[in-house]
Amino acid sequence: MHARKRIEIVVEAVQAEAVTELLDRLGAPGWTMLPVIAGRGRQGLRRGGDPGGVLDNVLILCIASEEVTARVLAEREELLGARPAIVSVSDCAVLRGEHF
Amino acid sequence: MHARKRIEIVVEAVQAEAVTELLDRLGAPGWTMLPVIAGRGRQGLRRGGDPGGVLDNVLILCIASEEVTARVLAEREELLGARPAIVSVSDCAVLRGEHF
Amino acid sequence: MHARKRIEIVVEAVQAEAVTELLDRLGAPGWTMLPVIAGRGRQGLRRGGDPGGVLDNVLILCIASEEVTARVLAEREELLGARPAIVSVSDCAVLRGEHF
Amino acid sequence: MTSLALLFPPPILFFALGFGAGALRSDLAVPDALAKALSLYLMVAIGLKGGAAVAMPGGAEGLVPALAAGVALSLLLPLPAFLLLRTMTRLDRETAAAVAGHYGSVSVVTFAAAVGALSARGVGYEPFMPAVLAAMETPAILTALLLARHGSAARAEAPRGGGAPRHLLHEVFLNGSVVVLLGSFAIGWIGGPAAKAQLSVFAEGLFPGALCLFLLEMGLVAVRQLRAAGRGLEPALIGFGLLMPLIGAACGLGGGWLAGLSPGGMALMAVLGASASYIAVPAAMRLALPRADAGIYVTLSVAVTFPFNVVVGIPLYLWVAGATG
Amino acid sequence: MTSLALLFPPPILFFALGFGAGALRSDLAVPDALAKALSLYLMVAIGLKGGAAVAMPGGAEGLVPALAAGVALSLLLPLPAFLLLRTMTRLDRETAAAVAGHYGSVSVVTFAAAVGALSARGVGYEPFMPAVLAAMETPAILTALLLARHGSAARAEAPRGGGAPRHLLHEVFLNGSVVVLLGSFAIGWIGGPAAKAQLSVFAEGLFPGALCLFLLEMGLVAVRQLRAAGRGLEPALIGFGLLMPLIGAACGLGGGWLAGLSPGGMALMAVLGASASYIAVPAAMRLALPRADAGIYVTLSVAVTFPFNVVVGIPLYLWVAGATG
Amino acid sequence: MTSLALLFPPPILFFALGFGAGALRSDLAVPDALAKALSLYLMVAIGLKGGAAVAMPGGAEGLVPALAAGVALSLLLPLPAFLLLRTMTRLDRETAAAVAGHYGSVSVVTFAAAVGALSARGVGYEPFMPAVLAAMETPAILTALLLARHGSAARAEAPRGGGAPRHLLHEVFLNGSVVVLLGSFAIGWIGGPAAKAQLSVFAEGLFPGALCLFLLEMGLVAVRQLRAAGRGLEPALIGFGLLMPLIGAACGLGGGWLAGLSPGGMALMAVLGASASYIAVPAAMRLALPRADAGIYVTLSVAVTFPFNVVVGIPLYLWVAGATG
Ligand SMILES: Nc1ncnc2c1ncn2[C@@H]1O[C@H](COP(=O)(O)O)[C@@H](O)[C@H]1O
Ligand SMILES: Nc1ncnc2c1ncn2[C@@H]1O[C@H](COP(=O)(O)O)[C@@H](O)[C@H]1O
Ligand SMILES: Nc1ncnc2c1ncn2[C@@H]1O[C@H](COP(=O)(O)O)[C@@H](O)[C@H]1O
Ligand code: NA
Ligand code: NA
Ligand code: NA
Repeated sequence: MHARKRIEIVVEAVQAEAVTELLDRLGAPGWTMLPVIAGRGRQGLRRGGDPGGVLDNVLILCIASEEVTARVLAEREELLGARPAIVSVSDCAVLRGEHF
Repeated sequence: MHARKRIEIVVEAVQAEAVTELLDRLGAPGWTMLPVIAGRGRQGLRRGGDPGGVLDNVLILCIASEEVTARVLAEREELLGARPAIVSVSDCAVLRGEHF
Repeated sequence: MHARKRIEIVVEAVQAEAVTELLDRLGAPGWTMLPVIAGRGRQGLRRGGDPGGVLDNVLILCIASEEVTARVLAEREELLGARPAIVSVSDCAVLRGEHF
Repeated sequence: MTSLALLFPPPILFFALGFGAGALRSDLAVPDALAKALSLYLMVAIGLKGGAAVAMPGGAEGLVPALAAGVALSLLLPLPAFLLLRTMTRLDRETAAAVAGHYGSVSVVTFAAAVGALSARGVGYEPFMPAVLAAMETPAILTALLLARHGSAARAEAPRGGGAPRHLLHEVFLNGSVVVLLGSFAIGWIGGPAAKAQLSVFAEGLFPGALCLFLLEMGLVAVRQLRAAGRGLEPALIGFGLLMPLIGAACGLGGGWLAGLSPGGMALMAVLGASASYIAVPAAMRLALPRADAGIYVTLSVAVTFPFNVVVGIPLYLWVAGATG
Repeated sequence: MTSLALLFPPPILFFALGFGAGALRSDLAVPDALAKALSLYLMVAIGLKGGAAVAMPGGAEGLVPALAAGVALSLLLPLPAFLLLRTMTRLDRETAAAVAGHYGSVSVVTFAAAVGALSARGVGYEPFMPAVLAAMETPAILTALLLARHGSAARAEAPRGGGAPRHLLHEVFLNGSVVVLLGSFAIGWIGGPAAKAQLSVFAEGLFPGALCLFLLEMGLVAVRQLRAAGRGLEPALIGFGLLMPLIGAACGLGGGWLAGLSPGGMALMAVLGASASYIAVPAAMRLALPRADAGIYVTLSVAVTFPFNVVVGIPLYLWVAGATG
Repeated sequence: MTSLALLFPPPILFFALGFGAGALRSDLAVPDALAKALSLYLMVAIGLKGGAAVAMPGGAEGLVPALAAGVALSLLLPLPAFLLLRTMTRLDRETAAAVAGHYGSVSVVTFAAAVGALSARGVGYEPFMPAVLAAMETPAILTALLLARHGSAARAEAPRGGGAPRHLLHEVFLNGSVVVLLGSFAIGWIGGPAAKAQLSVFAEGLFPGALCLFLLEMGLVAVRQLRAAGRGLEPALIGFGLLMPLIGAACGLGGGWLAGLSPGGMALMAVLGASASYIAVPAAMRLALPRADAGIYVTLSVAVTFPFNVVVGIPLYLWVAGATG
């Protein structure tokens, strides 16, 4: 097993592609995007399903090396800016170290 | 980066609102609710999609301070009771400490 | 609270049942399967929604004891093989130790 | 129409197709959202059609006694169901009460299949029956709660924050199915013949096909449910799931007769009595009686009683009611 | 048709049903995918029907001035909206600009409801109006951006990687709604009467029912939105949401009159002027003006102006335009 | 009908609309569940219509040789495909076998588009062709596995627990598409004219519109797939994706002629030979040959051969078969 970081980002769906492009650009080995039903944060309740989809959130999960994680976190402004979004990081271990 | 707890609750969909109301009441800074396709636990297989929706689960993710987490865990009966549900807690770090 | 492992597997949807059957066989106390919108890894972009569903991924979450986790990880070939898949493990704590 | 086609109309064959495909573990699947959309559509179409028919001269004649009979059936049928369950099976009080509630309530799709069978045979019925259907959806929930009351501290169990009692009353009076059925019924009534004409492709033309697709899904769900929870079903429970609809049908026939319904109307009342809820009541029971085992009631309702009614029951009830054209 | 049925046609009653169910916290829900499917369907059907009608001899007569009037309205209506918002309310410049953009643009379902009302009254209108609808969807976005420009470094905010300007131009010219409406319009035009006949059950027969279901969902969405973001709505904002459609309708009537439209066409132009976007513009604004508060514009558009137009506005605009048959 | 409308009927134009919107990166999207629902609907409608037609006197005449021809095509077409792939391209044996399997099998929507083109031209065809379509779906899977056998330990790869062989047989005989097509066909047959009349709005009236919407989605999928996996497609592979349908069509014409089909039937057999599976076979190949590259076969099938057949192939095959009315 190899130690890696697990980055978890909740962001509004219309910004999802911008975030995954950022991850790709910063050298993340991959990511997984999950749908979100609803969320609450500083900006109040965001319940998906409005006709324009602007209240939808997604969760983006990215497992990466410490180095890539540091680069991602350095883009704080880019990731969070004025947008509804949260970023959290935790430790994990992966089976195939060469891929992450 | 600031250390926080990551609470992960899998609960049946019909109870989801009760759980998020509990989180709000206990001072959680926010939460995110994700759809679940299927799950297995002590109560056997719960595959969503029955016409009444009573076999649907959701996953609720809540990042909170140690203090709020302790309060949430203290509501053990309220959270779990007789219901299909699991609660797990892990460590994480967040970018904007003032929000959690 | 009781210390447990949190296994997180992203795997293509057509293999999902094989993975959960493996988990059941290895004595996992339960699992939860979440839908995935899209993912990127070594095999490139996998965006769900193709007519045959072969590009869909799912995320399987399994909270288990250290012992069961070791058994699951030992099935490395079975879990990963040639398939698009990633496995990560992290630490967590659960409320009802007797169930995991 | 050949007698084969009469005995096995397309909706029933689609149910069988879904059931067979599921039993043989085909990978056939109906998307969740389609199933939910079809279920919503069927309720809207039934409501609109009923309402428009009631708007015709004389259409509402006899509505009040029929509604009264329906509500009475919904309130009372859980009693024999509960008795049977507590004597025939080993279900705990709370689960038995929850199951009993399902059998007082009704199944929209069983009703729809019966309406289709009547149409195929050219038998008429009172146009307000969809309103009776809506009225029968939820009173049974109250009886189920009374039956469960002396059991384990059932209600104390509900999450404090969620406010079970509030949710519960909503389930009874503002349950989605009730609202959609009654609302569409009222809209069809207000709109009258003009609305009927405008909406006829949607509410009538599409109806048989939508019913077929939904029954395909119901067949798949029935098998899936049998497989997931089947081990838990003792034979006595399955016996209950086959016996109770007959009791409900008999009471429905009686109620329909007392309410002065035509043979077609009596047949539908029998179907309502015989059918068990699989949408409104399960959801209410999860909230009100969380200790009751959802696997039991969902499986009995969806995988035992529903197939029985659709395949065996409807022709039988129609025949007994003299509604075979 | 009774006057009650004329005043409250089924689509409006379904909106009221959804709104009422939501307000009373019924658990009624329309699956997300169904709502998106209905929205897509409505645009396709409107486009096809308009295109086929334009393919008839003389069908395109007067198209160009009507298009010009529509684009001008879309570009200019944000100006009075912005002015009103900055004087009447305390919205910041960026949010005010974003809201203003919504009111220059249009709502497909409001248009559909108005078309239904005209049909029910037997009033004709220019068949190319769906093209005008499509043309008005997005020009207002440009005005909104100009209005926001002097505010906080709005555009610098957009994620570098995402390429906001690129996305933005796509939103204006290649927005999904615009593409579907114009594309279906062109396909209906090319296909002509043969395509019209072949697609009539789909595009015409189903239309009223699909509109009803979608309005049921809109009622639910309106309440949900009021509840989630309602606290944030100062009374002045609600006033704006009721006043601005009247201004838009008046300008629409003027524009339609200048373009030489029939009373039915003028009524539709008034409806286009009065309505506010709830699909195309919100998505564009999230990308272009991320600091603007989405809760405000979604709520105003979906939960204040949309209901107002559907219930009060349409009959009013039809009456003023002399399009009441 | 103008010749422009004949050359570019609405379904093809909707495909082009989706393709164009995708190519220009419009945010147009068809909800996943709608696409799956439409796909299911098209199979049910095709099956029902075919079955009802076969129930007419003489409707089943010639069914057996046509079925035999179809199954033979499905079993044999993967052979030339595999040969071409191994000589023309650098695909590994396993991926080449998987791709070859797709070309023995068929595409329901290509078939539907061809049926639409025949109807528009007023050309008849044998009513049992939907049964041939169903019969051709899966035999090719067997050939693909035989072709792959000598490669890397392909089958040992499948997860032990999942039981690939079991899954595989299900895919061949109980694949969802096969079950739905054959089941609906049988139901239409049993139901006969009465069922046909009852289901006509659903199965026939809606059909052209549903096909249009599905082709809109297919256009979007084709572009998305080209973009995601396009880099991996060497020119020789694209050449294969354009050449193989011509070979398949020629064999289909031959098979249809041997089976004694009418020009319309021969044209449909050519279309079946030419088309490549994008639902049943990909899923089966993921289970049986997990080392094969799904990006290659999904992209070739959906983004190269499907558009080619729909836009160029169908008119060509109809013309060669003399089925142009
Ligand atoms: N403490 C939290 N735990 C989990 N999810 C959160 C939390 N705070 C915010 N979120 C998610 O992030 C989204 C945006 O948050 P915000 O920008 O604070 O409104 C919310 O809609 C939630 O889905
Ligand atoms: N060990 C586990 N790991 C992950 N999810 C679980 C686990 N146990 C239970 N679950 C989830 O929690 C739900 C309820 O669990 P239970 O109450 O044990 O039936 C299940 O349907 C699963 O979705
Ligand atoms: N570093 C990563 N972080 C999160 N998810 C990943 C990562 N790498 C791969 N995945 C997911 O696993 C799937 C298969 O990965 P792969 O086999 O590398 O193509 C991808 O489609 C992603 O959904
Ligand atoms: Na009953
Ligand atoms: Na406007
Ligand atoms: Na083929």
